[in-house]
Amino acid sequence: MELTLAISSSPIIGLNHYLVLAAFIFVCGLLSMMLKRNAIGILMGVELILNAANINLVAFNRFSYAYSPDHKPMLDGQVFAIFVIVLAAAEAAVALAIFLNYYNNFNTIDVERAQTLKG
Amino acid sequence: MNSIASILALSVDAQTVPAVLFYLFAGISAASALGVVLSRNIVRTAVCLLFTLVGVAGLYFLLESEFLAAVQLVVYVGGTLILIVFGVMLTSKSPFSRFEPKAGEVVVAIAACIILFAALVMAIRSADFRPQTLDTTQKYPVVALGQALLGDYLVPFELASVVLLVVMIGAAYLAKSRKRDDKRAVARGAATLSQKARQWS
Amino acid sequence: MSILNALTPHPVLAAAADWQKTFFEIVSGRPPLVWEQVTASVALIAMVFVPSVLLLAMFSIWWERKVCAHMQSRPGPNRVGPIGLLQSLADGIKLILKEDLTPAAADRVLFRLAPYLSFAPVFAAFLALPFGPNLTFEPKLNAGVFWILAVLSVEVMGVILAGWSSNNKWAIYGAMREACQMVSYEIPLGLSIIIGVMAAGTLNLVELGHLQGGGIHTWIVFKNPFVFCAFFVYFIASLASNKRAPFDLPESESELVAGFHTEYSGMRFAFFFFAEYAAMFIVGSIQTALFLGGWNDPFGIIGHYYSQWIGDPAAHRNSLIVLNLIAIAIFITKALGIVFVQMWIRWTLPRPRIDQVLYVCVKVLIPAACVLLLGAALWELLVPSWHQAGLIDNPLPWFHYNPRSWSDWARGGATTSLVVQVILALIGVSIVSAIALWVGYAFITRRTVKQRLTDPDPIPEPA
Amino acid sequence: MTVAVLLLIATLLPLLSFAILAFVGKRMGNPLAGIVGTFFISASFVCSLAAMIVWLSLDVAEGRAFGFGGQPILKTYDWLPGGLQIGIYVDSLTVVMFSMITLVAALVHVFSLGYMADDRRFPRFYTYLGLFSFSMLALVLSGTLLQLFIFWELVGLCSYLLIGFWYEKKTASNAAIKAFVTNRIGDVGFIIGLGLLFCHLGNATFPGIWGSLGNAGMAQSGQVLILPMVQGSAGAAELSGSLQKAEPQFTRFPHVTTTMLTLMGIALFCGAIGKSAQFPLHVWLPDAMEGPTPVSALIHAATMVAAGVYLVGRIFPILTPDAKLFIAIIGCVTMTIAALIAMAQTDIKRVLAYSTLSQLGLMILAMGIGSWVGGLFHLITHAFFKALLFLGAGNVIHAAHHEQELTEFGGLWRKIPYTAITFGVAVFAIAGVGVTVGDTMIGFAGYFSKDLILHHAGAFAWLATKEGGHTAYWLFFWLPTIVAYLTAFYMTRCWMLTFAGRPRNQKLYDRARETPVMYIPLAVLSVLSVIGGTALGARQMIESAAKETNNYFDPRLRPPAVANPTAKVAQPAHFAGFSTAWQNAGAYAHGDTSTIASDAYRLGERSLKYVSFAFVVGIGLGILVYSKGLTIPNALLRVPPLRWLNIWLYRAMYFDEMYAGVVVACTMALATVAAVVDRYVIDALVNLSARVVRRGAVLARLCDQFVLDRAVSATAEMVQEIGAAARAPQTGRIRTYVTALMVAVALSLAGAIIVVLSTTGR
Repeated sequence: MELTLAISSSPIIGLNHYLVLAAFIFVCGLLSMMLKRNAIGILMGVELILNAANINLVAFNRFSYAYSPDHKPMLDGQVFAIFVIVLAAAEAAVALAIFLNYYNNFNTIDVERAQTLKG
Repeated sequence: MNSIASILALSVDAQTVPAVLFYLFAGISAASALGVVLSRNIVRTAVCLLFTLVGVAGLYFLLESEFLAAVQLVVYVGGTLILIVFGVMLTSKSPFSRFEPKAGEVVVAIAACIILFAALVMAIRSADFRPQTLDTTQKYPVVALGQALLGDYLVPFELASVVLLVVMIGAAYLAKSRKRDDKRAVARGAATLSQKARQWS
Repeated sequence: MSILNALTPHPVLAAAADWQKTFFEIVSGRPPLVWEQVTASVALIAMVFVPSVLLLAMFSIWWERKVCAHMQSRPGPNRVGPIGLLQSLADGIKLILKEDLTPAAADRVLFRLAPYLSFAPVFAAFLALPFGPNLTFEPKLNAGVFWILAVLSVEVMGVILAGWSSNNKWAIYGAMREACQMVSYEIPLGLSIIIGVMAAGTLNLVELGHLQGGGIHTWIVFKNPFVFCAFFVYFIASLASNKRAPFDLPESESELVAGFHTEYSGMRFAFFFFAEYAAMFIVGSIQTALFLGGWNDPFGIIGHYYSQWIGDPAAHRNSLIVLNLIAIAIFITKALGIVFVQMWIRWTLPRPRIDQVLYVCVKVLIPAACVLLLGAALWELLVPSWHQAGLIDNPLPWFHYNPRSWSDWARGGATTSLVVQVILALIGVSIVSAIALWVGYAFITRRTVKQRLTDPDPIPEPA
Repeated sequence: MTVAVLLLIATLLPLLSFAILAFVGKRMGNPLAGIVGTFFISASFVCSLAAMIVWLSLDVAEGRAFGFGGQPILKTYDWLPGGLQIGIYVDSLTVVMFSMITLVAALVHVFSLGYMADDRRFPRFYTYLGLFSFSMLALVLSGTLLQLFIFWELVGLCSYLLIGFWYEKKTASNAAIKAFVTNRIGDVGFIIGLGLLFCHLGNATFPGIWGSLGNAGMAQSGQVLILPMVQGSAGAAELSGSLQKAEPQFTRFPHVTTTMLTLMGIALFCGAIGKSAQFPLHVWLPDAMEGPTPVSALIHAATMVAAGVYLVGRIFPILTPDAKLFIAIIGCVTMTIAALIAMAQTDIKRVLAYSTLSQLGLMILAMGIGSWVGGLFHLITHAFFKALLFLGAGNVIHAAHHEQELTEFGGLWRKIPYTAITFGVAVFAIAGVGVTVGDTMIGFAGYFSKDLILHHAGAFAWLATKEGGHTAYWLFFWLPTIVAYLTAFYMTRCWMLTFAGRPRNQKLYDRARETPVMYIPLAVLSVLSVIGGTALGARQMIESAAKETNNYFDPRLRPPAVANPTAKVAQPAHFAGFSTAWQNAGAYAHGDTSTIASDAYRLGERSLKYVSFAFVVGIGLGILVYSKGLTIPNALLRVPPLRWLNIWLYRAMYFDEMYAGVVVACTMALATVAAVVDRYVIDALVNLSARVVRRGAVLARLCDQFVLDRAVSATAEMVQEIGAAARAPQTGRIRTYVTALMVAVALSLAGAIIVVLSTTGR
């Protein structure tokens, strides 16, 4: 009973809940990108941002609950999320390869040192 | 999740269990996302990221997309995250390496992010998305997802596979290109390896 | 799907829920409150589910020691309990009582977290295992096979963290080996599962079980030659992803002391141990559920009676409960059979180098799995089966057709696949029976405990 | 559909063999690579045979009384946007061609195991053979003309590679280049034809083409190309009048004129001229004999060169009578000159090459005079006995250690008896040995197909002259008749000089021997050469294919000319005979027995008596002249006119020299003129402009120094200053950039939301 009381103010979880959560994760990802000096930390920030976007996609897909004229469920949001996940994996692989090269050249993973191209 | 709900709470009314589960998973992912930001040890950051990803997978479950949840776990946790941890292990100079940002940067970044978050929340609250009423009796079968992927989205699907192939080759090439450097670089690499070993021991 | 909808509510679970409510009413004289129900359910899980998994794991540990002892011509554990059955329990008690050491240089938080991270996913995987037609915790899990695979892939994080946080050279090498081995072997593992799923036409484990209810020739492993080969690819890849010998590089004693759990002792070490054996059971269960007919017996008896009784579950509640119990026994027996083969291989084959392990994956298993996938896809496309007959999407034996009737298969336009399935089933049966005969021969000629099966004559027991 | 799948598999198997051999062939070595190649092509043959059996059984299933073949199968897929399609078209002709090609290819593969056994590049040979077999089969399976063209070029490539297989030999590589270049000349015509077809139809499938333009053959002749050439401008006025009257009858595309159709047909036929080595592009085929003999048998006798005939067969319905007349003339000329040249050649392979040319000319002539069935039937039978002849020649050459001159042979039948017998069978087949007793025809394969063509030719000539045409149309009957005599003679000469008589080169004779792997294919082929005319049902299937092709004509467009051949548009008298004769003959071939056509056909039968004894005369004369080796002919050739004739024919009528003289000299002259123009006109202009520019440059320099340089310096300084200012925030730190970006996004988003909220008043 206590449990239900604690959450009784909004018993129905709607779209907005997911969107706010996604916004929060998005902001966290941004913060990681801005504050981490470790290149891999930045990569993790990017992953967080992608996850936030994915939550949005899936939530919108779920709550719009559209059906095509021939009564098939429209799963565009989920499909997009799958593509995002797949491409995120690809991105991580390339990024890590770049980081390894970077580490071999600079002997560090600190992105602050990657300034040799600055104007 | 209905059957789990039936085991867990048997006759609790229909909305409460999803709400509890939502707050559980949302709490896990939000807290560990914050952990990603705050943690200074890169490996702990990765662990926090793991929990975020698992929490998001739980949220996918709540959103009736189990397949996506499984994909999230397999690809993200089983693949991407392991790659990241692998990268961490290969690149950190000491086991618990940390680089600190400057205080000014921290202030600016946090301020920007608070503004951004506030703006986003305001936007979400003021927007009217008109969500449909949920039809929880209906579930999306995986079949429909497969048909969508190999039907309407066939071209992006194939393109994604091509991208993956290119990435595989490209990443292998990038990671291997070191071998064609001069011997000095190889010697330096060996030196760093031995240094690393000394530091760890 | 229509059948699956008819299957809920599960008679067994409903009975359990009724029983829980009645118990409450007897004890407190009123219907239970929400928190009381939640607590009771959690308690049920904690007291029945967790111990049963632990029991399985402990039994497997004991069994492994017995098997290895027999293969090395020694008796194995035989002091604690009858034929040493309680040995694992005794070891467990010992481990609990041991001091919980944390190395000074370790990352304490991660060091403590790692065993749980390794152990918890295994439990989650049990969620989807189809023990019986009505005995699945989440029967409507549409991506059941995939779900188990996904959850198991989280387990590896625990291993990696254990290796990393120990701050020990052996441990980190073990962890890195585990990482690259796991990432590589998940590809053939997933591909071979996809081959099976493609032949079956569903990812739902319960539906998979019903699909294979028509006797041994409807088991998916015999569906076509490609699935038959994929079965073996899956088995090899599952050995590697479970870090079982000969792919136990992450914990190879002779090189890395104990690999990633070098620094662990006491209960935390036990957690890794339990996780490994539970995971062995899980991969064996996937193989059982996906390839080897799940809970069904080779003659299709269970499927037949289930299809008759489920029409009126209330009238046949007790029969259904008995049937489910038999099903659970069959399922666990099959899974343990696979586990036995894993053990057998562990104590037979030597361990390769890490580059050889990766060579096997990248240059042998993945191409083989790709070719098999292509072949299976072409098979689905070219060979007429029930799918293409235009009758029902994925017809279930006994429900939609009689799997023993030639005319039903012919009506479905699937005579070709029937012939292929019967031939493959005969091949499979003859392989298994050859092994069984070999072992039987050994028993008859008294090559029981102390002799190798291939010895020319039984070595006389010393008086 | 089963047939299509089987044929597809049959097509892809050689490709698989090619792929395997291309990658690991070298590692397999000799003879494993050959065995692999042979295995795949044999599998392909089995598939083709199965397809044929299924095809025939389909026919039974459809309840037709042994009409040879099911319904034609057409499957197309969109390949590129813009209507480009690829696809397969299967009818009885396709099925027959598949069986023939795969059988001959398989036998050649087997034969090569022996013939090429000592070769260094043995695996590569099989690689090329695999590629060739694939291309040839795909060509036959093609559903559209564009696709056919693609594989057409691919077989050309294989031909090039295989002619030049022994590229160390200068003659071989030259011959390869010659073949390739000569084919390109023909292909230019093909491409032009394709372009014309695309302009009007898009890339249509064969049935699409037939349905749209299929009644081109019903146009009245003499309206276009040939008429102005013969009649001069007098016919032009009449021409324009008749064109307008005639157009709407036979095409639903008003913008496709008869002229266009004729041009299109002739242009497409140019491809066949190149590939089937017709006059005037015939010169490459004799030189192509520099390639290995199995290649000559497979590519340059049985299959690839016949692709031209196949092409004409496929585009046949859209050919106008004028185009057909052109085709007939080309075929006739080729046939005659090749037969004449063949009599004087002394290289065994060259004799066979010219014989091939002659037979191809005969097929082309048959197509030109409307004997669709006859031409394609002769293609099949000719493939059997010509492959047999070439493989036999290969055996002789192999036995003689690569000696090819007939003058060096003699008496070889004692050493290589199987080859001698099978070669003899082939000689009988190509000479058309056979008799007609009542309604029963007994004979070798060539007898049936030649008989069919000559029968048709006789009927055709009779009809053409009866309708008031020129008596020159009788040449279309008489020339093939004469060539039939010549063929029998020179083939007998070839056999006699090789196998009979006394050995002329004792050393060569002593070393000669033969091996089973090489004469077993000969035995198979000789059986086919004997029974190929009747027992295999090839003719019936081709007849059925003719009906199937005919069925694709749009029935609405079918003019009344077929039913009533006397109704015709006013036209010049000289050409009246040709078109009507063709139509009537065509009508008979398509099963119309009620009209004047059948009378003509019966009359054509009468003409056959002139040719019935060609083989007796030819072979008898051959045996007589060459019975004592070279003694009698050498005596004969001492007579001056005969000697000159012999030299003229031996040098292949000086075609090569003529081309060298005319074409090369013209090119050189043109080049000289161009060089002169270049040196004295263009160079002068260039120098002049250079001088002008130099004068102008002085002015420009002044302007440059005092105006532009200043401006440029000022700009550069400005840019430098701006750059210095802009450089400051470019820290090179990625995080700074991210932060800056995000601050901007946050501020602008917040601003936007505040603005929106304040304006909407919420």
